[in-house]
Amino acid sequence: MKSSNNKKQLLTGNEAAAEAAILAGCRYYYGYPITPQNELVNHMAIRMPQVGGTFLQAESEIAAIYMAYGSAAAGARVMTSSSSPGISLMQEGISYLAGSELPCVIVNMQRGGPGLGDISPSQADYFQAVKGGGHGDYRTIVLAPASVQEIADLVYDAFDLADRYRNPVMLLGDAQLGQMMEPVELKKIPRTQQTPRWAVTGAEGRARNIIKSFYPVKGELEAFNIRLQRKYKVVEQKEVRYEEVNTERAEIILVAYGTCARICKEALRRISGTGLQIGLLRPISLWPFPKEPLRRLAKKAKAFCVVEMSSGQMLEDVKLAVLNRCPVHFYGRMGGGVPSSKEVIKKVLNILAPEESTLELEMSEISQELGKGLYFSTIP
Amino acid sequence: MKSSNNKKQLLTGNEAAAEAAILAGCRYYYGYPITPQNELVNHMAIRMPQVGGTFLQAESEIAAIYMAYGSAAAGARVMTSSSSPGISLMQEGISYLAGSELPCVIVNMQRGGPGLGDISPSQADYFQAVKGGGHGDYRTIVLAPASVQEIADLVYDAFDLADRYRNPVMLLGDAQLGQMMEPVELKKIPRTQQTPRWAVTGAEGRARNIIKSFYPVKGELEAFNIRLQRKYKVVEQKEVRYEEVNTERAEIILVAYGTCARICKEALRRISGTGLQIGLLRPISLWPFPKEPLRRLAKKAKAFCVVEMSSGQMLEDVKLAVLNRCPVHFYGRMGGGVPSSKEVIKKVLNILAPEESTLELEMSEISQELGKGLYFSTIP
Amino acid sequence: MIERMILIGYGGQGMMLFGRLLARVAMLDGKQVTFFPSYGTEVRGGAACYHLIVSTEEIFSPVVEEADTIIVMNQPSYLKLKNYLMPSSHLFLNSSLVKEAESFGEVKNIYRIPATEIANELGNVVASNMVMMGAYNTVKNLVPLPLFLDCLKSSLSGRKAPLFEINKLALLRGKEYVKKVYLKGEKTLEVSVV
Amino acid sequence: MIERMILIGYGGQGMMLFGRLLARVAMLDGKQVTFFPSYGTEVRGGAACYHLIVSTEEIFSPVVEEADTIIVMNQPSYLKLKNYLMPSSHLFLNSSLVKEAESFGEVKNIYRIPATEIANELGNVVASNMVMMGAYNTVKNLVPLPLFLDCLKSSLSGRKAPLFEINKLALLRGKEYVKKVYLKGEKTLEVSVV
Amino acid sequence: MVMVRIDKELCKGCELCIPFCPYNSLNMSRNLNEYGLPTVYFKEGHPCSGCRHCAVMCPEAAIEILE
Amino acid sequence: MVMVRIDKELCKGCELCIPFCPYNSLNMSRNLNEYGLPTVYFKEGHPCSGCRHCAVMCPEAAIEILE
Amino acid sequence: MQALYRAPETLLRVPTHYCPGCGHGIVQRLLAEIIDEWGIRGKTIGLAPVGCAVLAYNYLDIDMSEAAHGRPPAVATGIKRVYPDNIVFSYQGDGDLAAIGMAEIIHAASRAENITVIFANNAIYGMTNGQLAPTTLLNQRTTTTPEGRNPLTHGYPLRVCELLATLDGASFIARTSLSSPKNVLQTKEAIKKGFKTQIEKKGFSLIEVLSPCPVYWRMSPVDSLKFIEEKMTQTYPLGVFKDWGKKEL
Amino acid sequence: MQALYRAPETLLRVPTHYCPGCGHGIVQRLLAEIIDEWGIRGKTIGLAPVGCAVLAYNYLDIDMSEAAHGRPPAVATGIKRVYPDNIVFSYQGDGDLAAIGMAEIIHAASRAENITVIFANNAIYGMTNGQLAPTTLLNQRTTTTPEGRNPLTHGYPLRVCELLATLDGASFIARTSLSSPKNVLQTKEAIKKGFKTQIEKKGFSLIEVLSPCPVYWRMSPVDSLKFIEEKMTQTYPLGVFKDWGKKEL
Ligand SMILES: Cc1ncc(C[n+]2csc(CCOP(=O)(O)OP(=O)(O)O)c2C)c(N)n1
Ligand SMILES: Cc1ncc(C[n+]2csc(CCOP(=O)(O)OP(=O)(O)O)c2C)c(N)n1
Ligand code: SF4
Ligand code: SF4
Ligand code: SF4
Ligand code: SF4
Ligand code: SF4
Ligand code: SF4
Ligand SMILES: [Mg+2]
Ligand SMILES: [Mg+2]
Repeated sequence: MKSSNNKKQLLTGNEAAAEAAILAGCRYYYGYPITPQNELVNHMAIRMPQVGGTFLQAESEIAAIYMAYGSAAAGARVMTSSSSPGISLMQEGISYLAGSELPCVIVNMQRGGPGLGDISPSQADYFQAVKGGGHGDYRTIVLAPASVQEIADLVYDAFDLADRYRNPVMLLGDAQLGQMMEPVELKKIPRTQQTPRWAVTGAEGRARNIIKSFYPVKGELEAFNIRLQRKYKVVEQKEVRYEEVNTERAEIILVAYGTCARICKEALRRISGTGLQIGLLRPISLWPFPKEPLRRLAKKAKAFCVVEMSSGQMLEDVKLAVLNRCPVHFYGRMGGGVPSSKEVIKKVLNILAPEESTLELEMSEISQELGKGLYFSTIP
Repeated sequence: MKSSNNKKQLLTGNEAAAEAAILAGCRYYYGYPITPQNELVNHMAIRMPQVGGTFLQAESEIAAIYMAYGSAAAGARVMTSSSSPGISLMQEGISYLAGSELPCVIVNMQRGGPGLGDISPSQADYFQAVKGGGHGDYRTIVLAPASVQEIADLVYDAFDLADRYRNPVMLLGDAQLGQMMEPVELKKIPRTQQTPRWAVTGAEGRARNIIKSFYPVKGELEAFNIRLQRKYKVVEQKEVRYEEVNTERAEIILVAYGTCARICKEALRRISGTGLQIGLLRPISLWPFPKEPLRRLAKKAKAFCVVEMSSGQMLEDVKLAVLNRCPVHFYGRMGGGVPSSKEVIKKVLNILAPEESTLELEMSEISQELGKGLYFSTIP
Repeated sequence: MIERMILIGYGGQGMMLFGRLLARVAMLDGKQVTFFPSYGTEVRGGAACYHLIVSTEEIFSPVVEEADTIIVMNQPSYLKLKNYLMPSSHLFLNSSLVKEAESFGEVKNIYRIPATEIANELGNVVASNMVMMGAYNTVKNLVPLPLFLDCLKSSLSGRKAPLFEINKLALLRGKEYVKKVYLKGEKTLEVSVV
Repeated sequence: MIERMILIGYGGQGMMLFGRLLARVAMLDGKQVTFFPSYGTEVRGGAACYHLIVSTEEIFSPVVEEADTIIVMNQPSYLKLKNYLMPSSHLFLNSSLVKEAESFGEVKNIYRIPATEIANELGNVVASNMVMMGAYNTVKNLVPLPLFLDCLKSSLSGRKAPLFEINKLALLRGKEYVKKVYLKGEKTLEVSVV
Repeated sequence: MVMVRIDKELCKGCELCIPFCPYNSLNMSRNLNEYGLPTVYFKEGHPCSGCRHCAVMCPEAAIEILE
Repeated sequence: MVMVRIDKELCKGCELCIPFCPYNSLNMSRNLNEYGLPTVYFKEGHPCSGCRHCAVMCPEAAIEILE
Repeated sequence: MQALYRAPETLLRVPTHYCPGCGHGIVQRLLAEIIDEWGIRGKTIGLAPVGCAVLAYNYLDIDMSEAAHGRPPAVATGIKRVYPDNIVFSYQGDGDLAAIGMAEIIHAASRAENITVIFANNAIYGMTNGQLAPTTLLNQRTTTTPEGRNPLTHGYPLRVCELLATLDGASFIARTSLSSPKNVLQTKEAIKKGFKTQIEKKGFSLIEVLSPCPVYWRMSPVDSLKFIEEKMTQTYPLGVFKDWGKKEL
Repeated sequence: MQALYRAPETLLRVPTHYCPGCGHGIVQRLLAEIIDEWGIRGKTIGLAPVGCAVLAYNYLDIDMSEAAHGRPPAVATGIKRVYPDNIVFSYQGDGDLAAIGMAEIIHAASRAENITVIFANNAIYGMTNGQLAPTTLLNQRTTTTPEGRNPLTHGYPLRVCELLATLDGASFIARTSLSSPKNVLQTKEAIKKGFKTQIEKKGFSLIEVLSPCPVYWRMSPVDSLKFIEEKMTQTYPLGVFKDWGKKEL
């Protein structure tokens, strides 16, 4: 038994998220089963009673997010989790959390969509998470881990961010990250929750507190929105996270998060020694998005290539950051398709061969293969 | 009594939407009350029984969207409507409609958010509507009327688009458009619904039909997604709608939709004769977005200025279309604030005075005024 | 010509009806028109505020930024009107309920109509809106009165039909009052052409 | 070294347990490891497929694109393995259930283990997974057997403790079988170092 | 002696207090408060048993009863 | 004569048909179908009244009863 | 002079936004009275719904939270699980509780969630201008049933107390009305019993209050009370539908 | 030879995805039998839920639609309003119907929506690996109640028939089981009665079927039937809870 792995546990991403939440002082968890995040619910059911916390299986995702709203209003560290369809049902609640400035950690282990779709991994909820699938001008801090260890680390941090900014924080994983087992070390310091002064606790000996998002007096809602936007500016300045791999001399820079980023790293390893100069920028915070690093890299790179398990969602943020400074290519798989490192390499070689068109969404060749000859029923 | 107004009715935008739907052959309406779209629900309650149609007040927005799903699956023209928080609750359902390729018209009369917010006009659900607030890689066709007459015309067209592409279509209005009364002429030809061959009607004398979005066999979901993306490409090629005003010689081009576009037109009228060359591009389809016209205009204009009742959402699509070819400015009001034509003119003059920074989101001065001295509570 | 109006009062004071009616009559009279409510809130009981624009040209912004006419029905509403005033604005106050606390600077055309009292005397407090209509249209001559009365009549159908006479009376009383107190035999003003 | 494995079988055949156990033992043995299920569907009853990577270096992609080892437990699963094959792959088939319909081209290392029959003989059909483990580890020597048995024992606690012996036995039978039929006294293969 | 005080700024003239007074001691005034709503008043000199019916019914808590 | 046919490819060996046979005429075989599941068989020569209990209980509709 | 009746201190002295004669004002006043009488201002946490009572926190001087339309029971659960010894109540209308929030109320009750729900049933959607509620009476006209509620299209009036009383987790379920001083005082007693249920950790309590909405009933406030007595109680009989206390006596 | 029993034609001859001994297979077969016997394949429209029965449309040769988790009653309503003369049924699990879909089922029933609901109660979430359902028995172990269901934390078993029977719009409400051939045949009769209710336009019908999930009950299929007879029917007694037909006789 080698010592380096001594403190490690072999956990699924879902279990690691649960353990990290407990470490971060979260003692309230409300959730509803949905594959591929069931291990999170199931694990919380076992662990919360052990640590004196509350596990409650809600009657729906809507109930879960509003139970979380309640515990957040009461000043407690609280978490909920789901996967794509369930997260769609939480959109009103997330907008309410943002509108009431309540801290809350929400985990989305994305699966293939739209609709019922499938349970295989996907990154097609990027827009929903990052642009805001709910109503109104709000922002959710979105963190995208790429390993089980990072799930643990980011869930822990998510609670701090949520409290610091009184804002919901989403951990955006996928079916693969949620269900994959890897060794994890829970290395951070256990925390206990301090009840903030704005919480509803019973107004014993003090002026009452009110938690609300309703601003019916003309001008108040706009003033509140301005305050929110200022807060978001601060987050954008302070909380950007990303990883760079071999970007120093890279001609082509891959941009990918989560599972896709790992596959890109595999691609980098495969071509190391070939003389090809390929780098990777891995956004860890999807909102705030690492715009500045991309702009910096755009000055020297030849091209970017965004790799996603979607039709090209983060692609838009990359383009917005890079603007016209550099061509931005795309390689995507959809609906449960996971790109392989070979496909990524093929795409990169393709970019280096100059006959290609730039800047437009390009469907993966494999995908085109799959889609070939499909009956296109809908246009008369 | 002048003849030109002879055939006109004085209707609210909400009522006009209802009347146009009936004209388009819609005989099924499911809805749930919420200000500022109550007149639509109330009007349907009166009119549907008169035309032999079904009006049903659902128990919630979720039930409403799934009742609509049912009638769509049965092959009927069907509509539902709500305003921001209610539309958030429909996100799962909209993803299911897109995933099952069901035609359905959804009206969102946007109000101030996030959370409960207020009932005043807003355009802060743009991301939700255009990028997809639900899960997965789907698209909703989004139409943005700017007058009560246009509400009637676009609702009528929305049904055709929904049927043609077997896809949900959203009409994105706001509190002002929904509640405003203007003269309307219902000039299009009344339609009756033809039951499409894919609908569930009882499989009398034919092979059964199945409506679903579940693709559990590996590869099928991806193939389906590719088919969807192809369909969306066709929509992007064929269904872009926009209006241009005075863009020929304009130095600065305003970009605005809906209520904001009308205010921009007012601003244009106010400065006409001053020698200032200002134009307006008004997107009518928000998805597909009029990228090409913007790119064309970017070649000769000095700058763009996006005007929205949001913190800058359509702004991103304008930037994505324009890229670096031309600076893109922004003037926005939030949370129920409606820009005035004077504010727009002031902003334009400001852009023409070169000391300003470009490309970054700029909060309106009035907004800054309002927000001044506000307690920024959340960052310890 | 363009007439940009703000109507503002307590929820129950019939300003919605007043505005809709005026808009409809103007439409039938061949004008362009926009009318919309700009409530403060989702809640009951607050002040209700309506923007009405009547024009011979296409109306772009339906929002009244500077009002040609403002009609104010009660005290809390009175406090909200200042943003819309121009020196040339015509201001109609329901003097039964509005206690003026400040001056209106350069605004010349102020008409104080005891609309609630007049309506009360007629035995229907809600008819105060028609008192104001009578006064307003007499001053600004926006719509032909016979057409207005036609529309008023058809809007009060069925159970409400008996209310027509009292509303008509209220309208005439408003007309008389404003003539007597403010116009004193002058010719009524022409609608300003902008 | 890196060992990239695919385990594939019917839901009830214990491949999940097998994979988790192997992953855990490899971790305790100081290796890097990733293990994940790649079900086809949200539904019951289909083939369950697991990707397991054990490596001395950091593992980037957890997805096995080309497998060093594939273990196939039944007929429907058998049909799904072709994508992962390389000429150098080691293929372990549960020959009790897999009726081979096609050849595997250049693949040399094919081990046909009647795992279900062997397990049935031991009186526990589910232990077929351990028969495969015995055969597999004998050939590829991925983990130290004593450590594996320790972990197996601790994973079968409480009510399940009595199952340890039968599982251990199944493992040994798998080992014996593969030695007898395939290795015939040869030294077992070294794990390939990539 | 029992005194009934009605807060004119809170009273909305709903009249819910009136029918339950055993002495019929409450009445609507024609005075309007600043919202334009009529308010209720205690008929000067009328009896009051302090039964509180009026206060119990008042949605605005506009009624105070003093002894 | 009544004959009971069991579709081996549909049968999942759940045994729900077995206990309700009044003649105890059904039994589990050790043969597995291609999923690796054991299946049920009709004991050759055993009586069958055609009571249909077995078919009524079968979740897979794997049983056919012929006369 | 000494006060025979004085508005409770917990009730803030500001004009409410309710229409004249609205029942919400009465119920809110009762809540404030109980909080004063029992001295529980410091440990009571209230939930305001989305509905005409949305601004309840403007009137009650206690810690309060908003809840989205239909979700007060879920939010209350989230609060109560953090402070099991506080008194947590939700205030809900019939649209809120019986339409969009039906799943949440049933499950809070079935979970025996130790909270008290004040359910103001006015058989209408007040806030959104008078549409059909699940509790609208047969033949009652609303903006969405202009010809009156027809069971063939719009279904039947939903009796919440009868429904919830079938659940094991529901401990105290009662229906009262605001139609007279006697009934108002009974409402107060029922709310007290609800709070007592909670304080003694006996599980879920709900008090349905038949409450006038004169504006959308299109009646005077006084006629509204008659409507409650003569019409509404026919469909919604007053009474206690479940009472843990009874079992114990 | 002539068939004493032959699988119905409406049941497609493909292996199901259900675990061995799962009750869903039995109920689906019964549906196919009725459709065959009555010759109503051409006018029947089914709703498949999200749950283990999600792929029901792979087995029944009729027009079918998917509905999102919990929403079959709403989707069925949308279909039925378009085709009032067709037979529209939804098939739902206990998670689907009694947890997330509680509002929809109550309102469909209260609206007297003329549809038939087949409610497969297996006291567990089968599809997502055996979590607590609203209908899980007290002390029953599930993945989310590893120590057994404790009413203090997880609430009480929810009796759907008893709940819905309080609603005026519900016309036929019955609970049956799959624990024996006799009970299976009674289930079939109850479903027929449900369809009859609908055909005669009498309003809402629901048949709750106590159905085994051997895998997540961690029992053999045969023991599962015993569990239904001995344990489940204690909490969920079989019977007819509401019957318009009775009134008429
Ligand atoms: C998700 C959502 N849907 C709808 C609304 C609009 N809405 C506000 S209050 C209300 C219903 C009010 O009725 P009720 O609950 O009976 O309360 P009341 O006003 O009658 O007291 C509705 C539908 C909303 N705010 N949010
Ligand atoms: C919105 C949403 N939430 C959760 C799920 C995950 N999910 C699928 S089936 C199911 C419950 C299954 O239980 P039940 O309805 O009892 O059916 P069973 O599988 O037991 O037959 C859940 C929670 C989902 N698909 N969608
Ligand atoms: S306290 Fe009783 S007697 Fe006195 S005014 Fe009020 S109702 Fe009348
Ligand atoms: S009950 Fe109260 S608000 Fe109503 S009239 Fe009497 S004092 Fe005024
Ligand atoms: S039909 Fe009856 S007797 Fe014949 S095998 Fe089946 S259960 Fe036994
Ligand atoms: S009931 Fe059917 S599936 Fe089960 S063992 Fe018998 S024949 Fe096989
Ligand atoms: S609308 Fe009805 S419920 Fe709402 S405040 Fe007015 S009277 Fe009360
Ligand atoms: S998990 Fe249970 S309900 Fe689902 S198929 Fe298996 S036995 Fe049936
Ligand atoms: Mg109500
Ligand atoms: Mg179930």
